[in-house]
Amino acid sequence: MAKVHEITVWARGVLQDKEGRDVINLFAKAAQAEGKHAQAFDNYEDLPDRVLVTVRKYVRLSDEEIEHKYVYTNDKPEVVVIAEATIVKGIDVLRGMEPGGTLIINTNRSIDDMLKFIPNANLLATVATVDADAITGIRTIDFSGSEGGVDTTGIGKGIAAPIVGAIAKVTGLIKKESLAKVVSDVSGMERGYNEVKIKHFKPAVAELVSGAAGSKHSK
Amino acid sequence: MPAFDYKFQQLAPLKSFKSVPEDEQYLPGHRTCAGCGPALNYRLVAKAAGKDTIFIGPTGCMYVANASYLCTPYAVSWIHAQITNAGAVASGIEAAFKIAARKGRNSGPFPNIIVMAGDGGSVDIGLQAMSGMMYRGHKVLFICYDNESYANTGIQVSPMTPYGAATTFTPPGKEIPEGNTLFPKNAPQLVIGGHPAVKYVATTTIAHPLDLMNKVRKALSQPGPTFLHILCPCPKGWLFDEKLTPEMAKLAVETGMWSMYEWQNGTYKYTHVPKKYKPVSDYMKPQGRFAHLKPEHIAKMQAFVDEKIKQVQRPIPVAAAVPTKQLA
Amino acid sequence: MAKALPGYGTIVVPEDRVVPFGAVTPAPVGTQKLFQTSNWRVVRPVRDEEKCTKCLQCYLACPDACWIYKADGETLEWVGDFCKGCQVCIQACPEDGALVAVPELDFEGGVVRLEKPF
Amino acid sequence: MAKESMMTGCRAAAEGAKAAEVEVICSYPIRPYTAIMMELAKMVADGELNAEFIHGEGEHAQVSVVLGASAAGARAYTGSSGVGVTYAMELYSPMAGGRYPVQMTIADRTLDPPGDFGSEHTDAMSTRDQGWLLGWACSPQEVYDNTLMSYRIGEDHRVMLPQMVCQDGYFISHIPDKVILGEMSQVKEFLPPYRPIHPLSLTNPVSHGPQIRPDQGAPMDAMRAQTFLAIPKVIEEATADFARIFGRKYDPFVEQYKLADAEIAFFIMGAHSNTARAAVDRLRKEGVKVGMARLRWVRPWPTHQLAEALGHVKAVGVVETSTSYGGAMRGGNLIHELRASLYDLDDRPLVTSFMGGLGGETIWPADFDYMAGILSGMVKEKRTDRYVYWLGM
Repeated sequence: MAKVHEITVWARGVLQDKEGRDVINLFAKAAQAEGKHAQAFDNYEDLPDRVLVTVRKYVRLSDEEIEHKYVYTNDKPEVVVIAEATIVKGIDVLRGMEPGGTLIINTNRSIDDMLKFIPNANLLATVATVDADAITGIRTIDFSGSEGGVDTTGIGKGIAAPIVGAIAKVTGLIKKESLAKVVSDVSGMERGYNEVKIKHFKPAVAELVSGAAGSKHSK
Repeated sequence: MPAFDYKFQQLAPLKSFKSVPEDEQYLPGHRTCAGCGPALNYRLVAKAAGKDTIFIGPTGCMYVANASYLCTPYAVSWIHAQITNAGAVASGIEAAFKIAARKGRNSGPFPNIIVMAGDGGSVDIGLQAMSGMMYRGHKVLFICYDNESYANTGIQVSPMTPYGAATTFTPPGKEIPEGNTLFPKNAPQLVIGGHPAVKYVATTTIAHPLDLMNKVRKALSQPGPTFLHILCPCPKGWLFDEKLTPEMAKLAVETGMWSMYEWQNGTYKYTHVPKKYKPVSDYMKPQGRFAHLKPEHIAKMQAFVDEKIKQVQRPIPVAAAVPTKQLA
Repeated sequence: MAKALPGYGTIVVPEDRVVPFGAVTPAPVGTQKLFQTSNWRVVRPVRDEEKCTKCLQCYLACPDACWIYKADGETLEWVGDFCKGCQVCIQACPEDGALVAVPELDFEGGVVRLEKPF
Repeated sequence: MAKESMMTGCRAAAEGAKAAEVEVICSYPIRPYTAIMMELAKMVADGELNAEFIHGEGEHAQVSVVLGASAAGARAYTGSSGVGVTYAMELYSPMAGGRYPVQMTIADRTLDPPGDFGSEHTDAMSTRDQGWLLGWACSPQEVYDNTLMSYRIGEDHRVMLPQMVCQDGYFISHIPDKVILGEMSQVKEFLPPYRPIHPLSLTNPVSHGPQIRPDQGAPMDAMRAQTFLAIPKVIEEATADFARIFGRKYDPFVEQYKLADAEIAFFIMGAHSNTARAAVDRLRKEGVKVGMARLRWVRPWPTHQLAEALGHVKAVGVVETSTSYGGAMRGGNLIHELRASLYDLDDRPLVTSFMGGLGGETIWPADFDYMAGILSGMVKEKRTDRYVYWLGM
């Protein structure tokens, strides 16, 4: 079996549901155009999504047919993408990740600032931030692509474009050129690609996280 | 035969925010949207009703988002009903408490039995069961929390969806530019016009918490079936900023989209009537579900509201009420 | 009879997977602790005790009962474990600056960290 | 000593419900079960039965009303026939899953189209996989007895499940036969009051039926299945207790009539078993070694009891009074389950089926001669030629 890359995108319900979905769809479409096996789907348990609840969107990518394509969660994500930065504070977004993974966050805060909120950040080899909201400022809310439906408003007009550009740059799993063929906002995607900030950790970053944000109720 | 004393509760009106019962019966810890109108409604209703209450929750957002994964936010007893049958399940519960009281098994107060049904669960698929319950005169408060769509399934049109609203079953398109082409049912009039056993009907919104709670308490103090129609704006389904949930309800009243009244003994009492109504476009503009409409569609809506407003001056006459059912 | 027929076996539901009989659960007390929603929040409401007049508009506008008012001592308290950050309370507040939204990431803690979302 | 009187199955069901002191009753008219509710309405009107009698606005409402009543701690009763049974289909699984031990009497009726008021088991049989106890009576006496036994079994805390007590429309529901009603002292000894486990209450608040996640669904189903493993023992106890208190003895699961030395057998349930029994007697006089197995419970299905009762027989003819269009044998449903029950025997009988009594048609004594002929032929040829024969077609 060829390796299957699992990418999990976390977004906020309703307000970012479409943008989150756009990220996975853009990625999968671009990958398919490159002749790869790719799938993109919403986590069904997270639906119906509620305003501000966290929702998960998944991509799987492989050079061969994906054996577990009808499993509906990504249990071992190697790349985790956070469309709204606060999510890292309230959820173990790295759950299931094996050491050496990648985390990409849409935020204008610094990487070190964000790592304070991630107690198990020592799993990560790569952390990146992209300020997608500053790049486009657009969040489309539309239900047409929900429930597996056909999206009628165009894919990648809003923050999804810079986010997916950043993913391409950070992971190298797809080419920017393939994304340019499927994304509505090409320049936004390219800005995400160019402006993403990346930090590599070798060895693990355990020392950064000791004692940080582990307490549950401190105010 | 002497009437049996079932120990129905009498709930006095609340005078101010500070006299509202402090205890919550609808507790924090549920999966409703941030800024959810129906959740605020549930909380206010439960607070007003108090601990001696049983809720019947037919399927809808207020089932799925509240009673998720084997935990619920209800401090009082609650039962799920199908979206089809809340009125009937409530009837059975009321009957069980009546027979238990008659057989001396229950010595406490008679519970406030409240159905909390969405617009679909009350005046669409739930209409038959609601009507049967009201006809038979069960002592149940039936609440229609109206968020104007089947929201839980991802915003589909219901018979309470306003004209011109986009839903996932009424998407605007080239052939059908306005989305929903139909005008909604008149829920309270369905109840008032056809159910002489009903003791009290009122409308209110989540933006009028004291009014809402007092209407709940008044309804629960009646000896027979009662109905409340409560406007509960839905940030997801109506596509507005979630912090504006109460604002939307206020605007509905200020533009005449919603009127506030009570009906009892054949008489209407209107409240919160604006001195001058705002144009309906003020209400529609902040809502994404109306964003696709053209001026002619908004004019059509204004004409509908203008007609509706006329009702405020001359309510529809209805048949006389019937005596309370009293099975000794 | 010749050989024994097959039986139905026994069904053993692992202890950690047992669900309540008839899906009936006891009512929660105080709050539904199994369902803490602080991780929905992007911003949190912060109250200025000085400017607050305790008009209680916020208290009766919150869908999640996150403002607790006690007449005894006239206290008003925010329950952070359940606040989803909808800002309805801030919108309802008539006093300028008495209730403001602050990004949740500006605070170190205050959010219940969960393994999985709801 | 209790007196014998003549009454229909409907009256017997009403007498059973009255003896059980049901507390909430929900009615809606549909023939032929309607007569049960007519009888109960009069009992309530006359003050003979202290119950809430609710006129539902349809069968869906009937089942909903008794669900609510049972959830709130009352012993609840309803019934229906034909398309009324299927109209309420949505509620059968919630009722069983919520563990509400209500009782529903079914006087079987053909499903539409077009309207046909005759008896056929397809109505109740279509509900067989929803988690209810499902049993058939073959006489007004057994209707009365099953009413009490089913409440006792269903309300047992090892079970807590709703029960469908079925009788053939018209044949049982409308033809009077001898019935001995129990004394109240006997009923009280046999059937304790309903003790709900966690009813809706003000003092001990509970939530009934919150949603579950997919991973909570499998244990939920498994626990319901677990209950069905426990039911047979409860049925055996109740049937034995019933015999001790009322003096009427039933085989708990399968009535075995002259099966001990039988070569061929009819497998049947409900009203037509009475004709079958007479036919067995008559054919035996003619030298045919025939017997009859009558099924009393379809759910739980008595797999091992049937293997034991019929394992030694050479050929079995299943008399089907329900349809399973397109099913494995292209006839009814009982043959599927009977064949499955006999499959693991070393030397299993040949099994075919006869579609009879459909649409309310009578199964005549002569029909049993015809069936016996086919079964004897199978024994002689040592093979099953056809899965299904349609009587009279």
